[in-house]
Amino acid sequence: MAEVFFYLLAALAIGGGVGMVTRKNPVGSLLFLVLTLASLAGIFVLLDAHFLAAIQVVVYAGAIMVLFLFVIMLLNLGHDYQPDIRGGLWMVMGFALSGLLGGILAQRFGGGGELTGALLPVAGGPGAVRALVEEHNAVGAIAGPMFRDYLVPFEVTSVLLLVAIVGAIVLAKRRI
Amino acid sequence: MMLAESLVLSAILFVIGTFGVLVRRNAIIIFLCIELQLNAVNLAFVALSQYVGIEGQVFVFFVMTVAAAEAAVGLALIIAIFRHYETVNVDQFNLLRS
Amino acid sequence: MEKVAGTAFLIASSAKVVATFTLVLLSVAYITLLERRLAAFMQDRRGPNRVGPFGLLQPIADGLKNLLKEETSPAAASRFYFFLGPMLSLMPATVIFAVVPFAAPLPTPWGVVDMIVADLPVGILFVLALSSLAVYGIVLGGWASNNKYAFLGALRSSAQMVSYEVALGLSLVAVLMLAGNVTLTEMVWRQQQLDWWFAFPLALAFLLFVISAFAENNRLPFDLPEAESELITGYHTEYSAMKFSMFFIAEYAHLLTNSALMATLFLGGWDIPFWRGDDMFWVGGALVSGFDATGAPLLAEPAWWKTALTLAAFAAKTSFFVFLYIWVRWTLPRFRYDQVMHLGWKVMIPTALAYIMLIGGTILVLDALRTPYGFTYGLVLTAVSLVATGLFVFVLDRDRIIGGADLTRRRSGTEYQRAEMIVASDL
Amino acid sequence: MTRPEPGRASYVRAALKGMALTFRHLVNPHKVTYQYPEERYPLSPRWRGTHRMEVHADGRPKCVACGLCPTVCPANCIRLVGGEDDNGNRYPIVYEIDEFRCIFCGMCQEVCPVEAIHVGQHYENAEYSRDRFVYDLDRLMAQDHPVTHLWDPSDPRTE
Amino acid sequence: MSETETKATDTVRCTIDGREVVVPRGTTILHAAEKVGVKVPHYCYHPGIPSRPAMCRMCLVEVEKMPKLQPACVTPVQDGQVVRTEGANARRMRQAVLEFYLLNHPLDCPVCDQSGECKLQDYVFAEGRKHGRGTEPKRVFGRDDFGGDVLFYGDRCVMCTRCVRFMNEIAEDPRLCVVERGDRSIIDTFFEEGLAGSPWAGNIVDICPVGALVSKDFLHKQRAWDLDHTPSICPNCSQGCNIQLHVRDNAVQRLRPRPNLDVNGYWMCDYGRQRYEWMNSGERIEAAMVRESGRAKAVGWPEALARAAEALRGAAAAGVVALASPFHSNEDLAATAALVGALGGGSLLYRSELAANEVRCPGYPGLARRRELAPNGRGAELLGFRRVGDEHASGDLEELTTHGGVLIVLGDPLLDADASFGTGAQAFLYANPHTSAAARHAHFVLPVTTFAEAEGTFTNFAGRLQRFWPGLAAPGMARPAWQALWAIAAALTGQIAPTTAAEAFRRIGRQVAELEGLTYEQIGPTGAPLPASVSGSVR
Repeated sequence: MAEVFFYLLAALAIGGGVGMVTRKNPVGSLLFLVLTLASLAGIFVLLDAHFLAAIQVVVYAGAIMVLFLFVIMLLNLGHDYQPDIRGGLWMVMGFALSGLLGGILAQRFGGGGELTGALLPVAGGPGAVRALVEEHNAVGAIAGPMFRDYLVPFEVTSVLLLVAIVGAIVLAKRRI
Repeated sequence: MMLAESLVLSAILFVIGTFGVLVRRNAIIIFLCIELQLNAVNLAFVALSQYVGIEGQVFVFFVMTVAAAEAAVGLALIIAIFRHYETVNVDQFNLLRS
Repeated sequence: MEKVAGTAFLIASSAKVVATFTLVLLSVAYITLLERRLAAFMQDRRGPNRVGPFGLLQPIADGLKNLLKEETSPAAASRFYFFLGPMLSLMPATVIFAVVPFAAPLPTPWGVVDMIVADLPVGILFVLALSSLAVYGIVLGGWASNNKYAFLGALRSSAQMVSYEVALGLSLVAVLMLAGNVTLTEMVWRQQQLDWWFAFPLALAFLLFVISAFAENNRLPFDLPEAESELITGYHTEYSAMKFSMFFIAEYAHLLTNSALMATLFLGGWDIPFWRGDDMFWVGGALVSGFDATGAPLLAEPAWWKTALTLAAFAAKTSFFVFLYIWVRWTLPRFRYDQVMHLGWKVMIPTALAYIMLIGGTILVLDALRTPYGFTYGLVLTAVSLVATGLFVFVLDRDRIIGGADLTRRRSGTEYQRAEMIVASDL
Repeated sequence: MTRPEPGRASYVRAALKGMALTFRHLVNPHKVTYQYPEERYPLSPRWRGTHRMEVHADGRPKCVACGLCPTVCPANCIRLVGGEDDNGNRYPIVYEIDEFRCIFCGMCQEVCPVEAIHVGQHYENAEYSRDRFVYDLDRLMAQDHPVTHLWDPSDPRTE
Repeated sequence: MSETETKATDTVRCTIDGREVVVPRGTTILHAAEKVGVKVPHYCYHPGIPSRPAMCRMCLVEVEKMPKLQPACVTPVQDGQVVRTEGANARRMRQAVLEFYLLNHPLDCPVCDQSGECKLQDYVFAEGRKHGRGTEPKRVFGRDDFGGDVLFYGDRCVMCTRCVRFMNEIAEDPRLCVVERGDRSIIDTFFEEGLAGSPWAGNIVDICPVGALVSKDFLHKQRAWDLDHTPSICPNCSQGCNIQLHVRDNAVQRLRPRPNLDVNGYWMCDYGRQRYEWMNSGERIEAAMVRESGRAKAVGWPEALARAAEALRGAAAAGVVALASPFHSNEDLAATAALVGALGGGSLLYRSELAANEVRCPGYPGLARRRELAPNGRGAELLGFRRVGDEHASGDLEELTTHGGVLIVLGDPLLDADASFGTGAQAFLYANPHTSAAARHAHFVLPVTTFAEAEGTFTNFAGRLQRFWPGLAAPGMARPAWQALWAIAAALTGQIAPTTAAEAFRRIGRQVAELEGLTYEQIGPTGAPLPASVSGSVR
């Protein structure tokens, strides 16, 4: 059951990604990305990251993408678009580079079971997170480490956000 | 569960994002592609966190925060550039040659 | 008594999905009628009363009309997104209801069935996630129409919804702190345990949530996105027939789910007040009604009549909020856009933040004093909250915060001139 | 109405006051307005609405197609073609009034020598298409709403 | 000295309503009053009917030193007489007379065809009592079919006997008389013999001052006040009776004679009166058409004219023949002649129908339904057209059918033409108001107006030029034929085409010596005879 959902969502995510890259219309690209993000949220649920799934939709789909949409509309790129996909040489380069990258990743992760096995010694074993979620709940599981072990980084991100807000306002308000 | 598949999916999405960054000229779409790359990495984190521990998810949370900040600043930059050049085509952002 | 499992669980879930979805859509249809009748009564009119007894068939007639009407689509519209808009608008509005518990668990021969479609572990976060998706439908609809009014409405709407989402989320944090979890079933349980509905111990959060929910729902006094007089109904200007209907259904479904949410979060959900017989919650695989002095769980006794009664209580509370929505809509005038933004960013968010501090501090003190989670606990919080709410309302009830149209003129001369100079230098 | 001093204006209280008002109207059964479909505004006897053609006892229109109403009609909304029936009586073969063009001045009724055409006390004229607003002779004869009293014959002051 | 003597003996000076007037001796008061603009009401008097019975008593006026009121229609004025038509006595008398008339007159104005042009209505409205005092039932006669086009409503009759006297004195065909006496008196025909067959009976409808005599053709058709009156010339024979077109809804509803003592007096014949429907015919050519590879294609005027000029110029070398209808005005015919002249000359032909005999009006010498049943045969002759064909306006088309050069047909319906008509011509220009099968091979079909839609002149049998005015709006793209033909001629010669009918008429002077210098103003509303010789030499 879960596998079926996983493959379905994976197909949607990949389809969304391909759609995003190939769409001429920025709004179309954005909507395809939203599709990918939503599919990823679904995969997060399958991977026992319920809280992240919700946050993924709230933050990514609900806030960041709306911000993008807002900007696209603010720039009023209208309904007629210049095709902005680069020509032959760039395409070849793109295919080559991404192919190379894909190759490396495939080589690195290609082993599947063995690879996970190679990584696993570090870990608490499969199902560790699920147990954690069972014990505390979906939010509590992630809240614990975040507000205990990673409190300083958490506070630093708030400073980062504040800086980003100030920076964004300054940039957007001034003519350069 | 689904670790290998998740990692492969993460790789595929990352490659798509990379390809998009390379072949698109529209700055906003390049941004979107970067978001996709970030998400691909997030997926890898989440997938691995099943085995490695909840810290992976915490890291994803931080990635999202950074992504939000990056989006805000990046979009502000695009707006500022658009005001100046009246375009979002990255090939025409030749600051030195304007 | 055990939870249903296996095939019975699947069948029960399917039945709940079908029943809930049907009921939601039916209620939406009749809320439109209710709104029209109530509006008419408030304005000393009759309202639609010609189709069927008391006009009860009016929503069906309207639905039929909208099905049979000609679908128009602007020549310069982006066809695909034009279609997508209403769909994206309708989907989140109807799905949110899935996580709302609407009655006490129902005992059946095959086990106890929870009266909630999906008891997600992320509960309220799911609600936030989906309501944040609702903006897509509106923005896409407005943008794809290729109509400047629709587009303006869409821009306003996205800005307004994103802004008030923050206030909504922050006002929820207080609830989460007191409830200790994000699932809605547990929130109902915690309210039953506290002997106080959260509306009292978290009075200010309640107020902020109601205001933000109004704004999220684009209802008066926050219906800027559709502002008939300035934007000729905004984002759905170009829509007709069934596509328009979908926007309309989405708006009312939102109204319904928001009402249900407010009832669940602040009025105890399906809880019947002053009666412990209906308190029940799954603790460690058993349905308990409470704990005795030693902390041992007391088993609950679910019964079909308790389910029915609690369902009625839930319906009554939801109806109250639906009525409130309608009541406010036909009373208050629309805000100006800058006032909306002002209220959202400069009033609601800081207040919500301050309130989180206050409630957090109070809870900390109460926990430090080892006050048991119960009536006294709630009483203290209620006292604190009412004081905070009174203060907030007192400040809000002055035109320092939300200025009238002549606020600029009333400012001191130098300040006004400086503002003018800034504008001039900008040009 | 005077504007309150800065800082003295009320928002929350005013909103609550308004909601109390609407609630009072919601529950108050004594409406101050006419409850339209059930209760109708009493029309003045001189209200001029859509037309009505009077008929003889045997169902013939009283109109003799004299042509005075199309002549006097300031909106030129009456179309009349006269003819002769088998008994040698003049009668309207075609008598059409375009109620969209009509300005409801009532001069047709005033000028009619045989008191055939009348403006009537009627205002619910919704139709599904525009062409239905051209009332032909049959329709005018079928109307049964009360006719307008342009003046009271017994009271010379009204003429 | 002698002049004043003449004045003293042959003229009289009198005062009517305070205005002095000098009139020949023997003039009636009514005529003298007319001269100073005073209209004396009357019914029985009609200027076209010789007898004056003075029986309607409407024209009674006060004459100083006469104790009683005098009938103005028969009383000659005397020198120094002072007449008051508006004196209190006269007014009272007229009011009383009108009240008597209304004793038995039905108040059926709404259904009466005369309503709007009824003398009784006018006088009662002007001077009558506000309310009738009669309480007795009115006598009822009902209506009577007099035969022909005439219907009689006895109730409405005011017994002026104009109709009886017209039939006796003008038509000299006594078919009507007054029967019975007193309030039972009524106009009637003799036994079974009605007015059917009388060629002039239609006039009694015109002269009836009330609605007693009405036309069956016009019965209930239109209201008199809705009709627009346009002065025109009857096109149905070469007599050229002056008429009025009574028009409503862009259709001629009836014809009425227009007084012109030199031509038709106050009368017109029933033959002409009945033939007006063709002016309203809907079978009109409404767009200029050019034949392109066998198919007629509608084009705009400029293109049609330009291409016609080009085609005609190319074909002119093989000879030019023009066949025109005498139903067209002098201007149209002259334009045809001018076009033929511009193409280097050719034969100008016309055909017209000839009736078997004339129908003379016994009581009005000079008025008759003439043999030639077309208004402008004389004008065509004058402009150099040669009459061909038989008395049914047919035949003699062989020359045209086989003609190989330019063929111009104006207005002739060519009803007798065979299917191959015009196939031989290199350029076949067909200008006609109405559609016609003969146009099937025409290279250019031009929509032109009838006389009722254009301004122009006709020349009647006696060579009298008379003007007519447009009463109808031309359908579609139709324009007067002279405009189109002159435009083509102008394109061929480089001349400037006339732009108004008056100018087109003046151009005729270049072609016909007799018309040199004659203008519309000189012709005036009642026409002018051709000066001196009328031999019609063509320049």
